[in-house]
Amino acid sequence: MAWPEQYGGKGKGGFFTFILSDELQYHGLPYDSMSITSVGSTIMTFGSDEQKSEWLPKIQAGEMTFALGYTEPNAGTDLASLQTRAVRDGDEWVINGQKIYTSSAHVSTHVWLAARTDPDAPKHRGISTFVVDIKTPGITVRPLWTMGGSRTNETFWEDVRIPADALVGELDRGWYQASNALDLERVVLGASTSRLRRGIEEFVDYVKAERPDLVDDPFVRTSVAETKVDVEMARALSLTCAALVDTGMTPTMEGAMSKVWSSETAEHMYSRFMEILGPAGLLDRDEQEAPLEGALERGWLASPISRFGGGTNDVQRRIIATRGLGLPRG
Amino acid sequence: MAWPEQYGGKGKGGFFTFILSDELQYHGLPYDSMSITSVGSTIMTFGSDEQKSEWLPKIQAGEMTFALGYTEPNAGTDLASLQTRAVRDGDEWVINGQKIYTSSAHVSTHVWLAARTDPDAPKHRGISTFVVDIKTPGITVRPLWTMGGSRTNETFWEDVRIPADALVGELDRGWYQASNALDLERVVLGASTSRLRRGIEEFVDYVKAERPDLVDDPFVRTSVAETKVDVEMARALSLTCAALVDTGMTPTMEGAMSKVWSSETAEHMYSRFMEILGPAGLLDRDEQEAPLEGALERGWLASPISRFGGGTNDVQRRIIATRGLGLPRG
Amino acid sequence: MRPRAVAGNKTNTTHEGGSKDVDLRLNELQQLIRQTADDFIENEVPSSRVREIEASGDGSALWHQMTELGWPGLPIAEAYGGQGGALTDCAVLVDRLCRGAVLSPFASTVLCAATVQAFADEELKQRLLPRIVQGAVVSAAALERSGAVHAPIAATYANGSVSGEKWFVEFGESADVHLVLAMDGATPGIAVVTRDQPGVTTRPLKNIGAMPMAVATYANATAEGWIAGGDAVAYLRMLGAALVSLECYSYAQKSLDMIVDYAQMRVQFGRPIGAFEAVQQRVADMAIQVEACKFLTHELLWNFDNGTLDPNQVPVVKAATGRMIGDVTMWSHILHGGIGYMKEYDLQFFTRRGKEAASRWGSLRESSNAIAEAVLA
Amino acid sequence: MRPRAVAGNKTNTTHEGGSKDVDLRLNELQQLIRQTADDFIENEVPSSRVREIEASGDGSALWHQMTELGWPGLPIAEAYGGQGGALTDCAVLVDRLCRGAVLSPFASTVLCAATVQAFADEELKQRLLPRIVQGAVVSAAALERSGAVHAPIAATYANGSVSGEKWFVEFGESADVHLVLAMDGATPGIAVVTRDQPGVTTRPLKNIGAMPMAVATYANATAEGWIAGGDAVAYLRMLGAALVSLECYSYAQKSLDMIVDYAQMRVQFGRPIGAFEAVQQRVADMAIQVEACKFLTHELLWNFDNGTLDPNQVPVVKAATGRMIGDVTMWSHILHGGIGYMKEYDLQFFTRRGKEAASRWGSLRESSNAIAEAVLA
Repeated sequence: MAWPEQYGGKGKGGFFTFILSDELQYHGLPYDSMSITSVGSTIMTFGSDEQKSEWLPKIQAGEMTFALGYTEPNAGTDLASLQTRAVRDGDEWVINGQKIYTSSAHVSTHVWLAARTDPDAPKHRGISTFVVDIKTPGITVRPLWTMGGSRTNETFWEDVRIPADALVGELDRGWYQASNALDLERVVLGASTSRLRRGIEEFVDYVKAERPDLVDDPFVRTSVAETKVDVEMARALSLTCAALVDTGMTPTMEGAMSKVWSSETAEHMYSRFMEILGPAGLLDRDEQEAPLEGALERGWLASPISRFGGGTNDVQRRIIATRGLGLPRG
Repeated sequence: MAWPEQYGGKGKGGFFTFILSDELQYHGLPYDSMSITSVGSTIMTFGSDEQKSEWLPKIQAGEMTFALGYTEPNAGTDLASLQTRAVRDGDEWVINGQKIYTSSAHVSTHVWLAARTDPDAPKHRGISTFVVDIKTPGITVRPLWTMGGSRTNETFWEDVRIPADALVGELDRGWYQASNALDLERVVLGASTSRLRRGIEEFVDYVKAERPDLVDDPFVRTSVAETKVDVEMARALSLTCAALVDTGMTPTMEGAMSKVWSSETAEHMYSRFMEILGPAGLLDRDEQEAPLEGALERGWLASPISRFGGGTNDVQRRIIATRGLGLPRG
Repeated sequence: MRPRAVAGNKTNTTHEGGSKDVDLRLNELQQLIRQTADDFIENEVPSSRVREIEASGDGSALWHQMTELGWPGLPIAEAYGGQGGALTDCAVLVDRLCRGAVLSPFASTVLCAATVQAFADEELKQRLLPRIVQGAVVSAAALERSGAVHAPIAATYANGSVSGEKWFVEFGESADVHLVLAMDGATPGIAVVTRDQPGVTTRPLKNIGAMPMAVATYANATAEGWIAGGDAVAYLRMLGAALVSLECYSYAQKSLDMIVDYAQMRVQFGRPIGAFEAVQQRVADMAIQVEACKFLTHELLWNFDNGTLDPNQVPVVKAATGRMIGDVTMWSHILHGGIGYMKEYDLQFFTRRGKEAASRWGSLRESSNAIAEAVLA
Repeated sequence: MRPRAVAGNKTNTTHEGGSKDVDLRLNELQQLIRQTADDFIENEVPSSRVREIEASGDGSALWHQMTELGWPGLPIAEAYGGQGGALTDCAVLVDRLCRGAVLSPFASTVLCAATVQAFADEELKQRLLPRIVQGAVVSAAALERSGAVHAPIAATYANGSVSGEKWFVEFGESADVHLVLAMDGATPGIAVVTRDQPGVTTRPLKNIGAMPMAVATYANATAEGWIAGGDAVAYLRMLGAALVSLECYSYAQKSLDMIVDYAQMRVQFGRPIGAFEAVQQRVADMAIQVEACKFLTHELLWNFDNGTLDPNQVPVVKAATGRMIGDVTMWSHILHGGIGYMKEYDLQFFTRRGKEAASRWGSLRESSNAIAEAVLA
């Protein structure tokens, strides 16, 4: 754990977090990176002492888990146009609105909610962040099924009443806090390069065991080499981020680079491996004969999420060019 | 010749022009496509009867050849900001200004000049097109050498006096006429797919004769196959243009597609082939041992011209998206 | 119907052949086909019905409707009760069906009917083709376990019966007739096998694109005909690749059209997303590839129709479309964002079907190697 | 000086090794090297001098100046008169020289000195290393006619003399000493050969990057030393690839920096071109690749320094940088437009030098095949 020891962490640096998360993912173990890295770190930075001492140990222990409540039907990449309202009423906040792609809402204990607290302020201002128990009356969770077979949700918020101290950080400054969380989220998204590494290894093992005729195939050899280079570049970018986190910096540009490259590499890898196997690579994960239990088909169908999610890759490229390299904003 | 028979052509369609130009290029013969296709066609469309009957036969006979005088130091992709002035003085126009990348000015008989005739009009208006004899007093041609070893020029225009009837088409409408010529030029640029086709064949012949050890190399096989697909796609796009020209349409979108794809394919092809040969592929065209007499090194170094020239490829992509597919202008 | 034949070993560039006169514009018959197809799909095959058929795996009622429209007869000569359409005519229908995400054995029908028509003896044609016109589903059992198109054929044909196992047989469970690639001693050929007999068993194979596929086992199954010779086998394989290349193009075109429409409507940061240069660049890159593949796939079928086919061009077109389709459909997803990724949105049909089409009748691996073989020969 | 050794056959992923502690920040020594280099290049090697040296092919005066600054001694241990810098220290200087487009035998010096230091016997080290510190140019004669790094070695070593021919010898015509890869019977090794002797003849090979290269012929040339063993040969080849990968990164970084600067200044359509989204996307794609290669090249040298080298990582880094450099420099050209294509503008240096670096010490073809060999082993 990269958290300071006072909150139950081990005081290790970014490199350690990276390697831990990477190893857990490599072995297919869950690492609730969203809750721990993004939300946990934001609470650590912006939360009150009470919030920190109450929530952080629970997050650490896995008793509190979060779904991200940012996106709305008309506020996707353009997060700042969100419409969900939070109105103060005595000792409570009253929430009304709708969120979409609240991905783990059906399995989380809480929502990390961004809502508009000042409707008259300019877009980026007047947004605040709240921690909301998913079981609070007035929240309806409706499933949305994706092409990749995974479930996400729409959540409807109707006169949802939460206590005043559910507000995290400064009133109306939620967008800036969210940006911070997103920067961290990108590092985590980009850091999952062990999945890529493992993707190559498992495919190669499959080929050697089940399709030895392909080992000397020119297209296979070139594709595997190209993928290996892509994956090593992804590893380099995520380690660059980890090194920066280690020095106490937020790797805004490098996180964006890492997220773009590793998400696009994933798509290319699964696609290439499917192209190698032909019709066998098309088999549904439920078919007994599906190579690697359908990991290629599943991986490929899941690949768009990390390219358009967490801020689309083209927005990441803009961040790289403007915030990273100093080109003028368009 | 795709020109109507009355101007000395053979009345053949776009397909015929494509195939002729393609075959000539395949065999490395000169085909002065810029003069014949762009300038000739524009004169045919916008010129007066006198201009047509005087100039077209000479162009056809190769007695009149053109350098394009569009670009200026501060008007590259943004052609409409050109500053060179043409002022009417009695029966003459007086030209002052500076042009850059007037590529064949040192070997052409004339310049196809775009100059500002109304300084108060909005950018795109107030530009007119002239045919100027390169030997007119006041024109200075200064060589500029390129990375690829080829020569281009800066031309300086100081009180250059040309007759009133050097104006082609309507006064102040030159930008629109130039757009037409550029559309055609792109078709021609994109049409040079025989060079690509020949590029593969010559490389393969070289490998078979001089480097038989590479014939079964996985990287070589995959690279050659990929290049072949790229080149066939280039051929498809240029034939699509030719088919449209045949039906009397100007293939604005398709010409842009063809230009983008074939120019980028050229770079990839030369680059890949150099990567196959290693240090041998680096040898200067003057070295006796240079593979293919340095065609790879030369082709690669020359490849940027067609990517940023004739309207950069990213501008072409904008044309495809907006004029072709109807997306809103930004 | 125009003749279809494979040209000799014409390794020269195709545009020096007949394809220089290829014309992508639709003729009157083709315009009619297109209009009929679009009307039918709009009225009879809304995406709700596509979903139903995908869920149940049963498209027989739809095929019955398509038969009533006479579509199975399109590729079949008038002498056998068909309409004598060329492959380029059939291509119009394949294209519209793909854009509607319609799962039907029409392409399979074109493939099998064209092969039988070009290579079977008259007696077999007389017996089989009118059945197809009347709606019998016919499917090609052409692949081994590996899925490689050019793998050695393992099934055997002897004394009028077939034994062996075939994989990835499209519509193999519901088809009335299988065209089974088999070896008669050292001679390859195509056995015509009625599915509904004790010697034939099938089991389904679910896959990414939801096209019904099967593993078919033939245990001394009776063949009612035998089309001998490597030419017929090669033709079937090449036409299979050509048709599935066309499908890739059609799925990509639809996927491109969808993002072009959506980009004009979806507003972010106060502008339609299509007004952003970054989006325009991506869309342009998609469109360039789609346009090139449009020409290549149509040219290829045109050359089939005109007896000017260069066999070496087949893997080139297959690779071009196979390489393009995944890239284009994925970009459509990326630009759509969340909504395009939802199962209730139609985009996913084209993504899944397209990826499937890319791997059928020759993976990118096989095509790439075949191209290298030809170019470096 | 820190130890340099090749780790055993460590095929596992590198980040489980020592590289998890790799630190890209410059230490004090490195900051000093960087500042000294930048000052020197700014004052002594303006691009006009780079052009002169490129035209004349004679960089001896410049090398003399660099020697006076003590640079050849950077990779050499204090015991031999050097400064005992690590490869990661030398990398700082290589990087700055590349960004200045300076043609000098510094990288060649690092390569040869490090190899000699790691593998020669003490007597040879005592004799050779101090000469290098004093400015003797030393170059590796490692390649055959094909230019492939891993081709069988054709030159022979016997009884203290060398015979054979080597190609693409960097600074081969002006070098004082050649390290010639040769076979002593079945044992590969490195012969140390003084160039200025009757048995050695050279002729120049002009190339795209203008680095002075030569064909060198050894006819019973006297060798003053012999470093026996495949380990030394492997080390030389791997370190050659590592250093030239670093060069690729540096040329790319400079090419990227140039377009970032230019894009802020150049106005088209009333805005700096860097404000256009399309330009931003391209620049971002360049930067992503450059950044990844920065880490990979530095990590690789760091692993050389720390004895944690995974030999399988060498072709990976070589391929990553070799693939990236042409793409990045070409995009810099495209975004610059006409001005960047003129010979009088400096961008062309990085394009030509970069493409050259990409093909030295292992083409993309060789690297790709080596990676496949390792991964599929």
